[in-house]
Amino acid sequence: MPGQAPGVRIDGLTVVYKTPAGELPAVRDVALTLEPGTITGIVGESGSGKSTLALSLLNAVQPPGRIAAGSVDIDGLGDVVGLRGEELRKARGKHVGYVFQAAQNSLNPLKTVGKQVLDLGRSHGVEDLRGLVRDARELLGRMGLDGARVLDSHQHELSGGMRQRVGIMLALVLNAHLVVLDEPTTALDMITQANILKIVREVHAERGLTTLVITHDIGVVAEVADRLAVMYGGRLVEQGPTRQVLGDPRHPYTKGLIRAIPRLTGDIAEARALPGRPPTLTTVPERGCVFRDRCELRMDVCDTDDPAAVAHGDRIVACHAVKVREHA
Amino acid sequence: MTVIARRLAGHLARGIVMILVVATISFFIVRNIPGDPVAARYQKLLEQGMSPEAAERATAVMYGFLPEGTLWQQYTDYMAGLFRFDLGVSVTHPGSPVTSVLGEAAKWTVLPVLAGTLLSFLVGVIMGVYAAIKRSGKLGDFLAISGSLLHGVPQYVLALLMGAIFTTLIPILPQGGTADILFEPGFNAGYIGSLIEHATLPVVTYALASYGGWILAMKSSVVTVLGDDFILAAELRGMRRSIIFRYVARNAILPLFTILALSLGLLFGGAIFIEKIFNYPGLGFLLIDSVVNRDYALMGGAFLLITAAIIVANILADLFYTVIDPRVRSGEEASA
Amino acid sequence: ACSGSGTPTNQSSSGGGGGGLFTTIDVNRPGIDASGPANPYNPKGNSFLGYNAMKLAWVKNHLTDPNQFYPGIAESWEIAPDNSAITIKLQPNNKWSDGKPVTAEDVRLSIGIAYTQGSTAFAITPGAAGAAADVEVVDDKTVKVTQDMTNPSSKFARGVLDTFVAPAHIWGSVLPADFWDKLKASRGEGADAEKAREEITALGEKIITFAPEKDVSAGPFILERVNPGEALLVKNKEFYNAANVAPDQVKFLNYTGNEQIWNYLISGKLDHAGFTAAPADVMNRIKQAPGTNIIKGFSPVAVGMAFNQTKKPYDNVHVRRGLAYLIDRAEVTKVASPEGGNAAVTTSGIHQKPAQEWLGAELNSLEPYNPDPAKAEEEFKQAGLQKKDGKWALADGSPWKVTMTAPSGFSDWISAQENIKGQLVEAGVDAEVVTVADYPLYLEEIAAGKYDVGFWLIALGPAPYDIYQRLYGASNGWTNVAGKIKHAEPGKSGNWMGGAEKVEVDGTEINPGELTGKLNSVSAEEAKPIMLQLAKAANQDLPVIQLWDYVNTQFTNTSRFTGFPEQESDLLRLPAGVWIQLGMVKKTP
Amino acid sequence: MSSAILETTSTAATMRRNFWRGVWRVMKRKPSRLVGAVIVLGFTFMGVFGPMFYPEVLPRDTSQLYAPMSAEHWFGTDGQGRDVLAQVITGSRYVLLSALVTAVITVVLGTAIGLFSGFKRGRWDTVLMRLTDMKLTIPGLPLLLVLSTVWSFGSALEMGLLLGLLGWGGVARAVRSQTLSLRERGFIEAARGLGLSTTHIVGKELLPSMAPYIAMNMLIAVTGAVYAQVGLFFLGVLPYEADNWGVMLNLSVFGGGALTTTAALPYMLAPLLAILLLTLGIVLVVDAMDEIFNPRLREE
Amino acid sequence: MITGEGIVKTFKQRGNVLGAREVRALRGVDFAIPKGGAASFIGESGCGKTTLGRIIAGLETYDEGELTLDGVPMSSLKPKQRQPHFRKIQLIHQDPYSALNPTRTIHQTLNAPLTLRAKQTGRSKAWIEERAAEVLSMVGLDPGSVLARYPHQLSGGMRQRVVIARALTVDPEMLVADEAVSMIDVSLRLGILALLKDLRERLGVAVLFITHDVATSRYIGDDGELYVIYRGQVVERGPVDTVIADPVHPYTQSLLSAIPVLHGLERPGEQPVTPVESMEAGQDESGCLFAPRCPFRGERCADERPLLQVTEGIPQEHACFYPERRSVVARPMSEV
Ligand SMILES: Nc1ncnc2c1ncn2[C@@H]1O[C@H](COP(=O)(O)OP(=O)(O)OP(=O)(O)O)[C@@H](O)[C@H]1O
Ligand SMILES: Nc1ncnc2c1ncn2[C@@H]1O[C@H](COP(=O)(O)OP(=O)(O)OP(=O)(O)O)[C@@H](O)[C@H]1O
Ligand SMILES: [Mg+2]
Ligand SMILES: [Mg+2]
Repeated sequence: MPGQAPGVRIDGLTVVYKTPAGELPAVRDVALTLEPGTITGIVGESGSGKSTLALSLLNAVQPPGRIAAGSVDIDGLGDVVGLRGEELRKARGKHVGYVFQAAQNSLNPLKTVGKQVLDLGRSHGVEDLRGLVRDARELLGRMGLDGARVLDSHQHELSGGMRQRVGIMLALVLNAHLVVLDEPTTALDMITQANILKIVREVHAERGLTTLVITHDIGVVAEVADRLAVMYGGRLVEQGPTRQVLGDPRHPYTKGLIRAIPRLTGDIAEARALPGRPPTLTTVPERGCVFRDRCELRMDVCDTDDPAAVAHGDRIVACHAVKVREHA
Repeated sequence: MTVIARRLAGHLARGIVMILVVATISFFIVRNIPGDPVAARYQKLLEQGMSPEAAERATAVMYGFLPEGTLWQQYTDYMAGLFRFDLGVSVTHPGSPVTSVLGEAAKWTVLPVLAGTLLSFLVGVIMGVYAAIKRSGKLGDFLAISGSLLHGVPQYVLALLMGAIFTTLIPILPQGGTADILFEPGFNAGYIGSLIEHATLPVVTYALASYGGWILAMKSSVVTVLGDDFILAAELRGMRRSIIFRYVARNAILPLFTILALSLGLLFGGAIFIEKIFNYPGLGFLLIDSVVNRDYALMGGAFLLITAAIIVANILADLFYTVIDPRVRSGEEASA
Repeated sequence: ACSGSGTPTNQSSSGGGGGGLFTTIDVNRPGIDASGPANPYNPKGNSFLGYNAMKLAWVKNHLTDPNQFYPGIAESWEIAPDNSAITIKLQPNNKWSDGKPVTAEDVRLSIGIAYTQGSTAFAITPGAAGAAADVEVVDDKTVKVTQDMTNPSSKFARGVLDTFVAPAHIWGSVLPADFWDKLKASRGEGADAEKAREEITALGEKIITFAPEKDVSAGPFILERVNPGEALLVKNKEFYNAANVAPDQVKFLNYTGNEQIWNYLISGKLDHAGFTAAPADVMNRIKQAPGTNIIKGFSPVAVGMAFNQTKKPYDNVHVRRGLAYLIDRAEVTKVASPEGGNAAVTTSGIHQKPAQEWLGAELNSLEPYNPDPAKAEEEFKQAGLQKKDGKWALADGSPWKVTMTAPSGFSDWISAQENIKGQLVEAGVDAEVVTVADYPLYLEEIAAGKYDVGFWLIALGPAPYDIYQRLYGASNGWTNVAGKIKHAEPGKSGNWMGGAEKVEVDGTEINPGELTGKLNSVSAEEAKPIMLQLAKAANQDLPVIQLWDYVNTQFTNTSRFTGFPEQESDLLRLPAGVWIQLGMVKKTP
Repeated sequence: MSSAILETTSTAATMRRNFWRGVWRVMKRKPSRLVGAVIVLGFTFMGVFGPMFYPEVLPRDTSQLYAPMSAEHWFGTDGQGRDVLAQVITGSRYVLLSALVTAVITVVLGTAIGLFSGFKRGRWDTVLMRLTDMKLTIPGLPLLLVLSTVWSFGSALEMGLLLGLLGWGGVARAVRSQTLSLRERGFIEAARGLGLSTTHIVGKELLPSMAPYIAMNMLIAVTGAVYAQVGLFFLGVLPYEADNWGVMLNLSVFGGGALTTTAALPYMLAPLLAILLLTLGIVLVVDAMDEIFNPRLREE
Repeated sequence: MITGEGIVKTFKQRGNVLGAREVRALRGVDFAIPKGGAASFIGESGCGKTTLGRIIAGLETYDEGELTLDGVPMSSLKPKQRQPHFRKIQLIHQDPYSALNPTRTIHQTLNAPLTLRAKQTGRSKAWIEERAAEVLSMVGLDPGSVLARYPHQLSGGMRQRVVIARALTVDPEMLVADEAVSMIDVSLRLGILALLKDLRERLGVAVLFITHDVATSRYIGDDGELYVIYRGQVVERGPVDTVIADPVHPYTQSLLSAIPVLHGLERPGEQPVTPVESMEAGQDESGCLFAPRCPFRGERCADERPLLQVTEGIPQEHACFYPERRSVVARPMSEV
């Protein structure tokens, strides 16, 4: 069924958290488009605002945070930011599936997986609950698990990798076509990670999904994503097709980040750490470029003006220096 | 289910050992108590105008109810009696076996304590959920502080205040007793009504006294559960509020069962004040009475019964926990 | 529940035929025990004196004569002039509540039971004063009891008539068939007698625990049911004077603390209540309750501040006198027992009222010990005490502190001691109040001589022997064994007061213990001079400082019933059940 | 060289100063905490200096028995005509002193046993925890009642000692579980790896991390002790002390009829209010404990 | 020089009443780390890396085998005597936050071991201050700004440096870095790795690096050895680059195949190996531990356990009956 995969357009999204120092933005003026049927990856270091952005897609930023501005337009749903109450609840799960980080517990410890599937079905008014359970079993089987056994299990009886697959199943069982995966493989070991990533890719293709993968591990996005967006200090500093961004990073942060990846092969001397340290909510400068403190290309204008995200062909980069060079 | 059976066996073994130890302790404490129950009665008779010789003779018969033999003999007799549920005879209730006196009193403790606990548990748990949800607001603050205060305030303070208000300032509730004797006991409106009327003050005071604890425990439990990822996950899966509420409630209430058992123990302790202040003829009252009258057998028995009740409550709570928490049931979690 | 006439009262009175419900408490027995048997011998039994528990006769509250009675099971009695025998005639048409007549057999059985329980007249101790020698059933309604004249007591008749009567057809089984033989054996000497005595005492236990299936009473009421808070009695139609018994039902309210009684009284719930100490404000509220009356009468009890004369400086009579001059007894009484006591006019060892009877004008010759700091100082100086920086110290200069002990829970005593402490401290005598956990412990420790100063009940009349036995009895060294008085050294055999064995009164040396022992058998006229001597001894020697005389204060409420005894009535120490059975109490029109 | 030493001492001093500044910040964050601190300090002052303001034997006025509240007698007088407020104040010393003793014993014993048990683990742990379980199961108040018949807890210290000996179970249990969890934390392991002594590890690493916990328990123990001993005196099973709060309650209710008429009501209310206030103060202060001892929360 | 021979460690989990569950964490591990050398342990989660690291650091006991430090076999010593030896080996924890006491400033944290050391060597107080500053400078921190701070006031990278500095206060001969960079921000990871390498070079401290990120193991020095561990057994061992470039054990090959490919920078290896999933497959103890998951298993694998060995034409040691080089790792694009 082509055309089921929805497109998503995020525009001007700003999310703030209330802190003793006032409301501080964790995501600032982010614009991002998820093309239907693609896998988009977002990378960023701890605290860069990835999870906050992901939650915004379901209008689920947890207090003391709130979406301060912007829109998240999802095909077939409209602007999620405007949704409230039942409408919003129905959208979650049915339209947008959300997969939690693996090691954390996204399952009710007191109920079997099967019962939670039923709860999900009841919540969304599914009439054919048997059918739903069957679907769940098939999905699990598809991901290489013994569906019947897993449905009969409690959370504590499943391993990390299995839980993660159950999470993916729960995100998909209601036929959501937009799936958000927040750190899907963190805390899993390499082999399990590879398996999960494989499953993500396959399920994405089979079911015709629009997928957003969020991670701090560039390797993960590089492995699965078609498009890649890099976050830093609450801003999207660069985005574009994965291969292009990795092969030819434009933004100085992206460059530095890629250079800082330890490599399995090649000259180890090429890899270098980025000086300085990533900002936190309280240390993000209020005005100007968030990266300037660690930037080699820092200019005066960086202190005063936020660099706008500018499209360069398929790529969008938010850097004064890049602009300057391009124009020069 | 074998886990339950195994746990039960372990608990029972430990419980029995506990009871034996407590029985031994209470036996030796109680036998070391100075003061003579017979002398007390003697003097009482004198005050009633009996002549000294007559009073002496009249009290001599009471010696028959005091235990005989060496301390060790008394001890073995006592322990042997324990297995036959025979705790000896009471001196102040001459001729009545301690067990029957305790049984009569226990009726009047168990019912109000259970009613009070249930009442406060229900209200406290609901308010605790509220306090957790509104924790950043004024209402939440108020609920939490009032909870801590009620939790911190001794029961007798509450009981005295309740007593002062409802029997002195606005005398609408009876002070003491269990039911009006004019009503034929049984299932008739008058008798039940009278029972309730007499139990109101103790029950409400029990409830008030433990309510603070519940609200605090429930609040912190709910806050913890609300912070758990699976709740956010359920929300993000679009689960109904009612279902999420159930998730929260079930997970949050679970740890409260352990506290429930402990609090039953505390209530039995607290029953002493409440029963004393409201003249309610329960176990606590009996205990004070036996202490004041130096009724060894009764004192030891009451103490033992109160302790045993706590042990049993603990066992029940743990079993209940085992039944409803799959993690414990499957033996994953080592006992905390 | 706030008013006495709630719904339940109305409900049942409609069935009762207009007699109504009489609500009361038994002040002598706090804590109704729902599981207690209807057994008058059981201290927690649900047998209420004068209501469903009957005695042969009821002892009058007389100032001096212990042998005056109101009829009970007995209609009349004849006492031999030398107290050697009493012949009792039973009520001619009295029946048990199950319809069986009350007979001399019932009385004989009850006397048998009385032996097992220990009683004054029916004692198995050989040589006990005032013990019966023989019981003889003269006919169906007549019993004759004779006294063993080897150690006679003037209170013999009282001992006999003050006996519970239980129905033989219900209780018969409690005594073995050979009981009377055993009793005979027990009155002798030797091992056999000893064994018999033991067996009889052992029977006592069985009797105490005896629980009749159903209450069978020869009194005006029968027990209907009990719960832990209340007991209900209903009228016994077979009672000889049933026609004159007004209430149809009697309700006993439980109480476990005085404050409960106060509440009952303030809400006008009780038709009658025995005395309970109450603070002034509470008393006022009680008086305000509609229909409330307070009847006062004689109560043969007084309280004294007793000294342990083995302890310094209390061995010195001047110290005791000095203290007596310092303590304002009126103030003490006002604080501690404003309604229930009258400040003692002096220390005579006798309650003020009988003192006038016994001593007459001589009473005024006693030193009244009115508060007088100057005299106190003089006495202290005589005792060799020194005054340093305004504080009295012992002769050797070491500090002196009057340590008074009281059992906790005795709020009037503690209040009194607190007050005395204040008075003494003001006068430069250091003082403190110490309490012990409870009364049994207090008794044990005071008898062991652990306290310097404690409170002690005295003047327990009306029998003259009983009055002085508290001052010159076992606690002061004199024991009465089979009519022989012996004196023990201070600190031995319960002699904690430690007073001198002989004192000089009016120039003659007397032995107060022996004199007291004599009081047991002498006639009233013979007793008078002895009483005077003893009063003088107590007054000058001050083994105790008499603080106040208790007053028997009773509360009644005339809203529902009238016809209660008058002020100072000799009925006042008897339970209201006796008033009712005598036909006094009537429904308020 | 010497300047370096000087520097260290001054850093220590600054740190201490910073600590107190942090405490002040924490207290200021919520006005309720300040109120709590003022109440607790007030009671401390009362306990230490209060009795000095009154003569050893309070003056009595027999014309004013159970006098109502007035400007002269804020909480009226008792049955001896003595000022009630004065009794509450002079009586606070006994109550607070024994509560303090209880708290110290509870906390010291509980912490020591909990630490030992959690740190040593193994057989000692099992034995100690069985003991603790048993202690926790035996109900405190009934046991106290029974004990009161054998021991009359004469002085405040004795009272505190006994309550303390009976009260350490909960603290031991809690400290043990804290120790067990802290033990697994990297910094304890690191300290062991560095060869630091057990004294250092326990004293400098473990205890400070548990400080809020211990402080909280200490304060709760104070209320618990006040509760228990006033309760015992109230029940009248303990020997009487003229101006003890519990005795005041007992006398007002069972002697003065505070639950019957209004005359003795102030006499009862005064100690009740004192207990309520003290509890409130402690509850409010406890609220700040976590933040005071956690440098992160303190500095923010 | 630190060597281990046949180290075995079995954990007995205190399960329920009926018997304990055994976990065989290490099944006879041999290793040798020369003075100033470098070694890396890699392997899946739960394979026993941490356990081994803790044994080497003296924080855990072992059941069989022998650990030799500088020629002294540890089993010959009493626990007390081992301590000074183990002090030469310092563990760097994975989580730099929990490794620092949150209630102590960096100054206090460093002072404690330094004071001890000063006492042992009779040095002055001033030396302590100096040395604290020195070790901080060594790890690239500015003593002036760091000393007075609490851990929470530092970033993850700085905290990890403080942890290393603290280890340096006792002049260790070896650092055991257990996943020392996995919780550090990506952009800073290399900094810590470079620091470790630098310490090796400057101070001659040996480094034992435990990780599941194979790539990082290259960064502590190219002379390092790589130990690949599977279920408590070393299955392949050799110079880092050799093992990465030419792994011969199917397990090593699976691990390396599982590393995500940076498409755009790299191209995938030609012969990726995907293991059969699920480790649960049989705890059979006789054959090759990896056999149940091995796509290349042969006949011998089922009944015989291969031991670490050197075979013809293969530079590294391995524990496989059918060793075969496969090109599994991704290659940089630039190499094309
Ligand atoms: N509840 C909250 N209150 C205050 N600040 C918050 C809250 N949640 C997140 N933040 C802040 O918002 C910023 C972004 O957080 P977010 O969780 O989106 O980051 P992230 O990129 O997902 O990080 P990580 O990789 O650690 O998950 C961080 O600086 C964080 O400190
Ligand atoms: N204290 C312990 N008690 C019981 N089992 C343990 C204990 N420590 C480790 N184990 C078990 O020993 C095995 C090896 O654990 P270890 O922590 O050494 O693995 P690891 O390789 O470090 O894993 P990871 O990569 O997840 O850190 C695991 O199965 C683990 O469950
Ligand atoms: Mg995140
Ligand atoms: Mg590990």
